[in-house]
Amino acid sequence: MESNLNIIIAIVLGVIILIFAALAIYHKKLSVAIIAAGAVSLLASIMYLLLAAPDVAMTEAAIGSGLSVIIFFYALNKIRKHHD
Amino acid sequence: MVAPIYIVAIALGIAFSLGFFGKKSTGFATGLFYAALAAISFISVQWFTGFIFNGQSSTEVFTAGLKPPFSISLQMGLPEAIITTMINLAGFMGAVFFADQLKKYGVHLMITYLLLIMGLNVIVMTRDIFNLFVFLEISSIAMAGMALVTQEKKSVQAGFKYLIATAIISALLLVGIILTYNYGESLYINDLLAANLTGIKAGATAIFLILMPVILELKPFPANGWGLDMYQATHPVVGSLLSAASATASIFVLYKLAPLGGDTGMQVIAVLGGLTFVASNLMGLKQSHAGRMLGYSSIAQTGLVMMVIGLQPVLGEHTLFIGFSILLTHFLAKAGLFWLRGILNTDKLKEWGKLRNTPLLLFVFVLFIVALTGFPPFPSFFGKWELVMQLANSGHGWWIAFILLGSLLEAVYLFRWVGYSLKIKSKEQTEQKAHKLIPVYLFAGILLTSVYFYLSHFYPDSMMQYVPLAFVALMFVLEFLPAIIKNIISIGGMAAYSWLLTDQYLGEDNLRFFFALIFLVGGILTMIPGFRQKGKRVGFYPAAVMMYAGLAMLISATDLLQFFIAWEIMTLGSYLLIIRGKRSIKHAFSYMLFSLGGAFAMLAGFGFAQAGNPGIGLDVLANMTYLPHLTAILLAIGFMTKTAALGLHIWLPGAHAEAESDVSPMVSAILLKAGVFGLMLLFIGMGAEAAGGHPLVIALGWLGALSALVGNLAASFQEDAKKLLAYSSIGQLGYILFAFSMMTHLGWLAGLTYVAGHASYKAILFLGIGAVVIRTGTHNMYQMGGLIKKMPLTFIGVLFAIITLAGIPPLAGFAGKWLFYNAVIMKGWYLQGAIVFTAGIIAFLYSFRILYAVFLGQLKDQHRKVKEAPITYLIPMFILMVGIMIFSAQPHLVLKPLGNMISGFFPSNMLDWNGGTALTSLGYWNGFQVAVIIMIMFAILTGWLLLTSRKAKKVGQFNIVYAAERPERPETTHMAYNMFAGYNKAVGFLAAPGITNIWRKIDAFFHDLGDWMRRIYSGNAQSYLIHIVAYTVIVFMIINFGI
Amino acid sequence: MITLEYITLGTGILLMLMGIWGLFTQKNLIKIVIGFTLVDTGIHILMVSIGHIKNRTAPIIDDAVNASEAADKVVDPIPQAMVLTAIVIGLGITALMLTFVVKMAKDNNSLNVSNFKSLKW
Amino acid sequence: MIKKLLLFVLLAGAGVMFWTGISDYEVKQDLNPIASYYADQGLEETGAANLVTAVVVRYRGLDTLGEVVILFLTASILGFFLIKRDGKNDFRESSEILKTASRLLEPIIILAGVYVFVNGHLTPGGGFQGGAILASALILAYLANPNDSISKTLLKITESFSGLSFVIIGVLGIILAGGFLDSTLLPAGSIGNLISAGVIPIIYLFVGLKVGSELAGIVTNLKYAPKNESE
Repeated sequence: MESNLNIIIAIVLGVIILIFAALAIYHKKLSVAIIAAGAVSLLASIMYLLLAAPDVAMTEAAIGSGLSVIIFFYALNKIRKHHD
Repeated sequence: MVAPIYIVAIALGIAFSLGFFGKKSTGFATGLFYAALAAISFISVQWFTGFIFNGQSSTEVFTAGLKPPFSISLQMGLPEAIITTMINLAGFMGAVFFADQLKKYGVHLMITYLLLIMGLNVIVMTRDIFNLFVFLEISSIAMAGMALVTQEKKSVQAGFKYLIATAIISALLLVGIILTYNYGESLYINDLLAANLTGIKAGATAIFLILMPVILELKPFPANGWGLDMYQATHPVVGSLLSAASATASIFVLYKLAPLGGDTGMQVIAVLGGLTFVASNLMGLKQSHAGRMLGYSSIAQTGLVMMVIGLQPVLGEHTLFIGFSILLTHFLAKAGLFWLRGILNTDKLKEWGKLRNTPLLLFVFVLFIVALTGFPPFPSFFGKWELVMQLANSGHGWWIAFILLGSLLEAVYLFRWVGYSLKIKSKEQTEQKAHKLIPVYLFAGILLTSVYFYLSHFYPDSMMQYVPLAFVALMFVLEFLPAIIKNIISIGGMAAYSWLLTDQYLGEDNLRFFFALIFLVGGILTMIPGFRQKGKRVGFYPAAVMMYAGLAMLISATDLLQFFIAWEIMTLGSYLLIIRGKRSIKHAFSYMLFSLGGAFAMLAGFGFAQAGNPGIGLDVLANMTYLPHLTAILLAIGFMTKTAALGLHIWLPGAHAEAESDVSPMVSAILLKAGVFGLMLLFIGMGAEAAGGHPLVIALGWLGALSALVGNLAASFQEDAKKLLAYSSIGQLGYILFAFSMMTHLGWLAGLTYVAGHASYKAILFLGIGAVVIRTGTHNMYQMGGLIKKMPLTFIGVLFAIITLAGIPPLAGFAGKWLFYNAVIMKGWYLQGAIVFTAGIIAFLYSFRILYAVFLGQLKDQHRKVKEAPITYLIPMFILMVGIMIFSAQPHLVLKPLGNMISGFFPSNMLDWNGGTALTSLGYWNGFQVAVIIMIMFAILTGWLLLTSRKAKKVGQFNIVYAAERPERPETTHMAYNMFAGYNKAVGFLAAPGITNIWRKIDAFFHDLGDWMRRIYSGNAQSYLIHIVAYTVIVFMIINFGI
Repeated sequence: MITLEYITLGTGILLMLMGIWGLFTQKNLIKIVIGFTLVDTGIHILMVSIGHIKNRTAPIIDDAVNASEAADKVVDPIPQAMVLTAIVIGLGITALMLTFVVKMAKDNNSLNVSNFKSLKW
Repeated sequence: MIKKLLLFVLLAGAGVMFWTGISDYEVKQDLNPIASYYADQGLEETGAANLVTAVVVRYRGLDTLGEVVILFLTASILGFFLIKRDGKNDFRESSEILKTASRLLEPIIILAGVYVFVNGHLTPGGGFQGGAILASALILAYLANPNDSISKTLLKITESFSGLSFVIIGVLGIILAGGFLDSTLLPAGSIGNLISAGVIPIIYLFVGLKVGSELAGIVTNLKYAPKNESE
């Protein structure tokens, strides 16, 4: 059944999301952590597709994993520059 | 009517358009910015007036052309109109104050500011919980942004903490919203209210997650470190917005949403609010930073209002009135205080003495503090009054205790601050920029105007009661006049009013007439020394008139509320009088704290007394049904803080001794009688004779006797002449308390005689010694001596008073004593009587000491040029002396009518009058005869002395006997120094300051506790986050699992 | 019976909790902001899950979903609309937080949250 | 370590709290009354085939306005830091490849963004998504030419103009239709067409422009963010 497939995908997505979240929290390198957080968003947007929410998926992908990550890197860059 | 949606449209439209303006056209942008604020203020004010004056009915704005729940709606009813008016007013005035910063930061700041105010307006009006979330975020973000205006490291940190704290709070709210949507199937508040989700556990949790973030927005203790940092480190205008605008809006949101939680929710809100109120005030005790202290106070006040909201099920229809009254005062006062902080530009409390250089600002500052601490006649007083009454009516005594404790703690740090600002001199001038002063004065003006509305609301028919208050206001207005003219006006006012009272009470109610006589005639006499003053004597007349106005209102009060208002006005006036003394700062502070503590005990007592009664007339004291014993104790404590009974007396010596020379007689001879008046009302209410065997009354008898003993003993060991007199007052008031506690005809008569006597001789003594202090420049008796030659008239007055005090025939004091011992014997209180008798003997010690040390003995070299007391001091002294003489010779003129009056309460008449002769079963006494006999004896003795002491030799100034002064401690060779060292060794422990130490320990305990508690505010943003989550989880656990 | 909604709800809540854990334990300011974005994402997943109805399609009326039977064919559009709003708000807050972090890092030359305690008590 | 343990207990408590919140959750079979009203009437009332858009732009239009305000606010607050900006930026000159690629990509991305937000009433997507895409085009331009940043004034004017227009359309709703932000002040038109759904496409156009310019503005401001140790 199609919904079974959905459930399996959802479980896998959920697990990966949590793994990436752990990475985002615990990875020592900030840039990796930021990318992991972006990945969480990206995977979440796939989950939104499963949940029949294409609008949300698009927004999350564009903003959560796109712009948000860019802004993080800009900020990181600022701080790094200063530390050098 | 302009639809409220235009508040949003105008604010947003202009905020967006501000973006068009670059750096060059800031002027125009500024104009537009102010126009927007003015326009939205106008809209809300228009609705407000519409509701109040035109009977406008509330309206709901539907966006998107659809009715809710299908679209978002905004509601504009009376509460919304009031709250948005407050927000917009604070916003507009804050912006006026902010003009400098607006110029510096340009459109960015204007946009942020405008959006902040707009966001707050919407969260008040919206009826949709998700919309609430969005606009809550707007205002939080804008507020965090405003922190950057100071551009200091600290304020950036504060802004960051605020930002992440509100972000996590909003996150919780969002969870609550989606869960509520799931179970309630709507986002429209009215639908959710109807749905009653608390029935199921998950629904209750959903509601919990909506209410908890709203509570967290109000910065409840202890999850509020982020808010405190914000108050401390940001620009004062931001503080004013946080405290006046943002908190006001959040409170309204809580009010709007609280019914969702049902009764459990209400209970939780009340408890959390009460906790915040008390804990924040406790932690405020140790604050030395003005901004942070205002933060603690703001949080406490919000906690109080939160508690009121939570007590809705108990308070019923009164909730709105109570909450609004407290909120209004908090709003006006806090905004004003934050702005003052901006004007003074200092956060060190002790530097607020700068205010002294601008009396009007100082006045406004004190006004704000006084209003904030709940003094009448300001709105928050009426709120607290009603709150206490309603809580008492529903039997919630513990809540009352909690509220009053919190209020007292708040008063401690606020009045300490007032003390600094009144006393600590500073040369620094404050900057006087009109745009900064206007908001402060405007808010002070609104506060004063609100008083009129409140009084006319409570007493639409008996505004006459408040004529004295109007007179006080007049004295404030007339401050610019020279002292002499103000003195004449004050005396004239008091004379006119006493004539009015005479007309009303003479023959009708002699008890009141008697006290009116003491208060007002005493008032007039003690005002006479004021003619000596040159210049304006700024601050004296309003304070003095305020005290006397309070006393006069006490007489004419017909119900508990009027009585309490009068009491507090009197307290405030006397505080302002006492603090005028050079070294009075800490004594006035201690006076204020004891007075407030007593007043709060009284307030609780009044609350209990009227519970179960149909009205609040003074007659409820006769019909106490709810906790009658506790009520009587509370009331007695309240009154006894003014009579300075043992245990509650420690404020008195300092306050009386350090006051100005002409203030001491006011606060000693007259003010103390207010407590006596109150006690009499209480005793009469308790059913005079029936109360005779009441344990409380017996205890008070003992207390009176002990006060007499300890007071007199302590007086004997003083080096400071005024302190000696002050301690003697404690003793004398002890007699009075004892006499009244006997609850017999004779006892009361003796008591009243003492009251009249103490009023007159203590006035003479303080005037006389005050004059000596003025002339010699010292309080210390060992630095005086031999002044009889320089100030003979003063000496006569003091001698006369001492004779009366010591109860030596022929003067009135003896009449008192005679009645007193008759009463004791008839009552059969021998043991107590013995103590009082001992105390009477001790009184001779200090009587002798003060006469000898000051006037007799060797004249000090430096006093060779001392002049007689000022004539303005001598006049009242001699008028009083004449009064005492008349009373001494013809006591029945006064005692008979008093006796008749007392007969109303004690029908068993044990005293008969036969012309001028008093008869009891124990003997008789005729004042005139006694006087004549004593005069003859005195003449004979004097003659004998003159004949026999011819050999006595005058000791010259440079006699060898006096040549051995120890230069390092010259006082040790003075006869009067440590005069009763022997007695001190023997019984001094009785007068040791043990009680003072107990109070000091209590004080230290609270300060330490507060200090310890505030350690949780570690300053770490992360721990603040943990606090927020922990607070939520713990409250959740307690509600659900009752841990 | 495990359904899609329970899985996504669980994921949402766990993600939130992990984010909160990050807020609690990480000392680095940037990490704290990351923790906040995780909490936010978790809530968004939770919200969308709550609006979901089994075996229904996205709330868009097109060839597959007729206007007249839309009410029986589509999932709840309201939570989705709310999430759209919430995502953008989250971005705004994240950007602002990062700005504060940058400023603080430059002022104190540190990213450790324990070093910003000049205000206390 | 004990602190961590306590924190973990706290976290578990939070978990219990959230779990209690969804403990009565049941897999739904039907829409709730409000949602089914939207599903039934949405197309008719707004002309938008995408019901999410219908909700976002019309039914919950005030929220949308609010969220636009939040980005605007963020951009403004970032402006506080720019009082003393030094004009320099921190990015090194980028490679020639990136420059060329961006010149090629930019118009396409911008077009894609515009497409997304003007079709928001028909297909998934709308103002926010389109705006975000637009913003990324601008950011790409920065990355490629750090020293040749797009005129800030233009961004600012776009931002203000689109915001103001949004509010004006809202107010026009009061005058011409049922209330603030009522999107029916223009005829709904035939469903499925680009020019349909009343003012929804117009509103989304402005939302898109505004979001795009604000996001770009935020990034620009971050770029010039605080330089000096102490002001």
